[in-house]
Amino acid sequence: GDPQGYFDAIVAADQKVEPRDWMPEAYRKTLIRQIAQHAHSEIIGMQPEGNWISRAPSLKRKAILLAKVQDEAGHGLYLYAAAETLGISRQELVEMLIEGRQKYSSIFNYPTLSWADVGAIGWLVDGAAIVNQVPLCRCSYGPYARAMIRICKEESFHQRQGYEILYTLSHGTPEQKAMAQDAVDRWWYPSLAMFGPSDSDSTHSEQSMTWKIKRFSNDELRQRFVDMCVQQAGVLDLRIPDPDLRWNAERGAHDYTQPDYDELMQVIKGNGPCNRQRIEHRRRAHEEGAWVREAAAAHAAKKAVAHV
Amino acid sequence: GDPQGYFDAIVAADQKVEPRDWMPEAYRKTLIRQIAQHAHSEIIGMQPEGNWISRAPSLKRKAILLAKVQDEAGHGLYLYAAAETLGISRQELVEMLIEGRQKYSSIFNYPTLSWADVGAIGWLVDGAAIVNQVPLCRCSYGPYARAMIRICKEESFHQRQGYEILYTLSHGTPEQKAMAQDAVDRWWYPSLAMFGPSDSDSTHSEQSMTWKIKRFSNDELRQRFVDMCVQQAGVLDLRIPDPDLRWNAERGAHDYTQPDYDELMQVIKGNGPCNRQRIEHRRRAHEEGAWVREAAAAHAAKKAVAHV
Amino acid sequence: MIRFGDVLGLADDALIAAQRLGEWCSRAPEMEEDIALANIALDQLGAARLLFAYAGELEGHGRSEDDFAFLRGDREFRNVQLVELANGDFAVTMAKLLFLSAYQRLLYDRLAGGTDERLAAIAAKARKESAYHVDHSSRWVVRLGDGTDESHRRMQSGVDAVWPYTHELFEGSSADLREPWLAEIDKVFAEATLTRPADGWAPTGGRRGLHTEALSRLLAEMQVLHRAHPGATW
Amino acid sequence: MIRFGDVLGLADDALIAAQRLGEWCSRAPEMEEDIALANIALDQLGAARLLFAYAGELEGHGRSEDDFAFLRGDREFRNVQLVELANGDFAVTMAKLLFLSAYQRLLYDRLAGGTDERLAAIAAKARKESAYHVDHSSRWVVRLGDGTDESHRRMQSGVDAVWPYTHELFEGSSADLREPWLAEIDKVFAEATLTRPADGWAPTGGRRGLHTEALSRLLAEMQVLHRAHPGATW
Repeated sequence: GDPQGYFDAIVAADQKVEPRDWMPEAYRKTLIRQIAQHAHSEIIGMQPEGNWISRAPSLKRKAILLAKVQDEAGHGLYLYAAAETLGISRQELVEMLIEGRQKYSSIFNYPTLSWADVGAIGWLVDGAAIVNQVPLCRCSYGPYARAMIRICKEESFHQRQGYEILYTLSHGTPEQKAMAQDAVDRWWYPSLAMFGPSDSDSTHSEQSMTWKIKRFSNDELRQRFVDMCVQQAGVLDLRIPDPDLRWNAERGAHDYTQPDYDELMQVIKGNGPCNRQRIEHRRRAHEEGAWVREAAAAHAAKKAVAHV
Repeated sequence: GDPQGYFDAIVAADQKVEPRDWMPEAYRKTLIRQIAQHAHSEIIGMQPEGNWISRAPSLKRKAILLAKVQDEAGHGLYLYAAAETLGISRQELVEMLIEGRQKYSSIFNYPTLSWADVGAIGWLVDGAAIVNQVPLCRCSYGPYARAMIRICKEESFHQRQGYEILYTLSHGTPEQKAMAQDAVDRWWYPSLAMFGPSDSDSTHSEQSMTWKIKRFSNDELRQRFVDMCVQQAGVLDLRIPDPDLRWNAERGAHDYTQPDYDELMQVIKGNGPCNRQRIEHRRRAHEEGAWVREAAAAHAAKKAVAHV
Repeated sequence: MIRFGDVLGLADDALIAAQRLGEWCSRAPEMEEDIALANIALDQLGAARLLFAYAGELEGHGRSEDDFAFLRGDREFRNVQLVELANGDFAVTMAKLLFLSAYQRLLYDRLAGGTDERLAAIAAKARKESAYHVDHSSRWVVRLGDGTDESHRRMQSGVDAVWPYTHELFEGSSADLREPWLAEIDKVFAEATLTRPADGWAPTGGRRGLHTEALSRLLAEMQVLHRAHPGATW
Repeated sequence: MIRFGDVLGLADDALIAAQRLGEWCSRAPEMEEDIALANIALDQLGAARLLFAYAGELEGHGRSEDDFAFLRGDREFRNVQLVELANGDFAVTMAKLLFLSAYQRLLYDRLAGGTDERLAAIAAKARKESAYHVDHSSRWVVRLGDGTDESHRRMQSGVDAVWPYTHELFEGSSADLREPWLAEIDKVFAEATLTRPADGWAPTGGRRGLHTEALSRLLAEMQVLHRAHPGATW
């Protein structure tokens, strides 16, 4: 048969491409890059929130936060497994992360300065991630789509927990409310930037749309996110730090100030506040664990020999 | 001449033996052991108080504590220098400390659990040290006697600072007063034990007396310390944790409960609460600094060659 | 007759163990292990919360789990010193976890069959979790002990460093648990080609509020935010 | 015209530097260095106290040195991020100290000749201390840079890691100090056989209260005791 024709037909019919199927090399590479970046983001994303596990202000919040960060490790594992179906090993991917040859979401290069940041990450960052990821549940590549279904379910749980943290703070003492507002002030624009450059400057997008890896443009998704947040910010009684934010009845959507894309480019290039710290932390954990992984392999080999 | 006769005459006349003078081998060995133990105590003694530098409750107290711990390092250096006049190097001594072949004062094997412990160490531990050390200013070995004069002056300054810490606490909030009493409760008996076993069980003592390295028995010094503390405890408004402590008019001294010498022997044998921690800390600092010392030596060698 | 202080001691053991395990988060040698350690930390934290609630009732002064966790100083904590020791490397952490969880399993087993119904219910849940903790840590102790030369050296040295602190687990009413505990540990050591350290130094005091210098630092970090906002809700 | 915020920034630089240097206590590579680092920490602490006192007067709300040190959160601290970075190894610490103290000396030199008499007096004292700090740290940077292969590697890597954080020192009114500062640093680097890192990433925010994740942890430890006893005298 004609493999390209078969592949095109599968994609056009909104059916799933599976690991055993033929696929264009560029499709495979695009998916590897995207899934790996997503997996790396989950793993690096453990750090900013993990920073507050030891200081969580109640035992209930400590348990919720521990469970959340644990979920992120789990998401990382599903996604590395999904990437592995495309013929690359987790070890290769982890090395590419540590050597800076693959990216992770730039949002995790900002520091968590207070407990309210844990709330803001849940509400805004997980919220933006969901808006980005829900369409991926219908992605043309089967293993990725299925991983996303599971992940999105947990992410929306995390988003609600973040929202609850902020709600409690904004309805608490004046100091707590100020802490919450400060966190929203710092995380708002970086969250908007999570959707990537504006459509006019975005690369990769058109081909990904055709392949049904991507289904909406960066700006469409960003708009959806802004509209969702405005409503929730009202209930939270927190101010979105954008003086030009207002309802545009004509468009049926909110006008808003774009994030600073020059800053985004700087962070992507490695010059965010925490890029070096995050990678160094990951590298150190990896290197300090090497003797443990070697021991496990050596032990397994001994047992395998013993069983022969 | 008759070197032994000359040595005996010098000692009998309360004059000083100097490094260039002949001295009996046992005298030299006794002094090395005692001075080294004293030097090690200063160096290890930096740890329990150093534990509170980062948490000192006011900037003034932080400065005083930093200066005090710095003084201890200085005392360590004078004393290693005094020991070096007896023909042993600092490096050898430090290795003997780290390998557990030489001792340091057992008092530093107790933990500092609160800020008040810094006060109690100043008042009781430095107080006991002074009672022990003032007679050493007249020790027959010149370099040791001179080092002790300088050290005793600083120690009495430290003792007063510790006393002031406790005074402020005991006249502060109820929580502060409780903290001070708790510290005195924990440090009292270990401080009494600093004077060593009771005279009936003490080794080395008689010969050291003859050599005028030691001038008073353990029990005499301990009694002097108890009598001094009782008076000061009254002003401090803190209770010495000994229900049998009372003035004995006949003896013209206080009767008191002896410290638990079995416990002291356990601590000396290495089984105090912090023996392993203290040595491990010292060993780690020494090992982690090795590359720095090597670099300094290599650099100095390069410069020396360049100057030839 | 279960006393308030006994329940508090168990709760504190579990809380401080959870706090130390939580420090591993994003630092474990493998991603699977990040998940496992968080899981065990969550189990310990869950047990601590149930035990604090019960301790509060026994005490009858209305103290909540957060009052116990965040508003006591180190001299008021009743955990054994074993759980407050620094994590050290992965071998030290696994030695600590094996020793603690083997003890907890035996203790919870006994309490689950005891006459205090409230405590029996908590213990019945916790002992299943402890069985998993024992299983997980003993597998690692075996892998590391019988792995490479380097891992064997580290595992033996971790066991040696932690061993003295295990004696405190068996003070008082749990003294008779040491026999079955040793049997369990010896089995693991045999498979792991490790040598059981000689008994000797036996540091103690935790159950009376006498801790190592590590605990007040751990609490400074754990309590900082809660204490900075007195009376606030989170 | 000296503003409250400027003085506070200098005070915070000195305080946080002192706190980090104090962590070396009993951990230095040589006993002489234990003494030297404590000495420098004491100098920084002393300057911080004088500056806090003056800041308190400028502000006019009656805040004491301890109010400034112990009762502000990290978002209210105005130090550059350089001083809050973890100590790292001895090379990193010496790189930080050289960069900071060369800046402080230039700044205090200027302030000592300035019109604000109060600040001139503080700076006149502090600049002598800074000269010693520069001397001490540059000697070490030279020894380590031009010592063994290992020490050269560590010293260059320490310089590389810390360099980006030096840009923040020269924001605003101290911008023109960078030229003479670079001249001083280049001289040291030349003797130390070190390569000056390329300028590029320039993290910032400290002077506006935006810090690294390290500062709130440092403060948690530094402030724990003071905050636990509101209103107490020490």
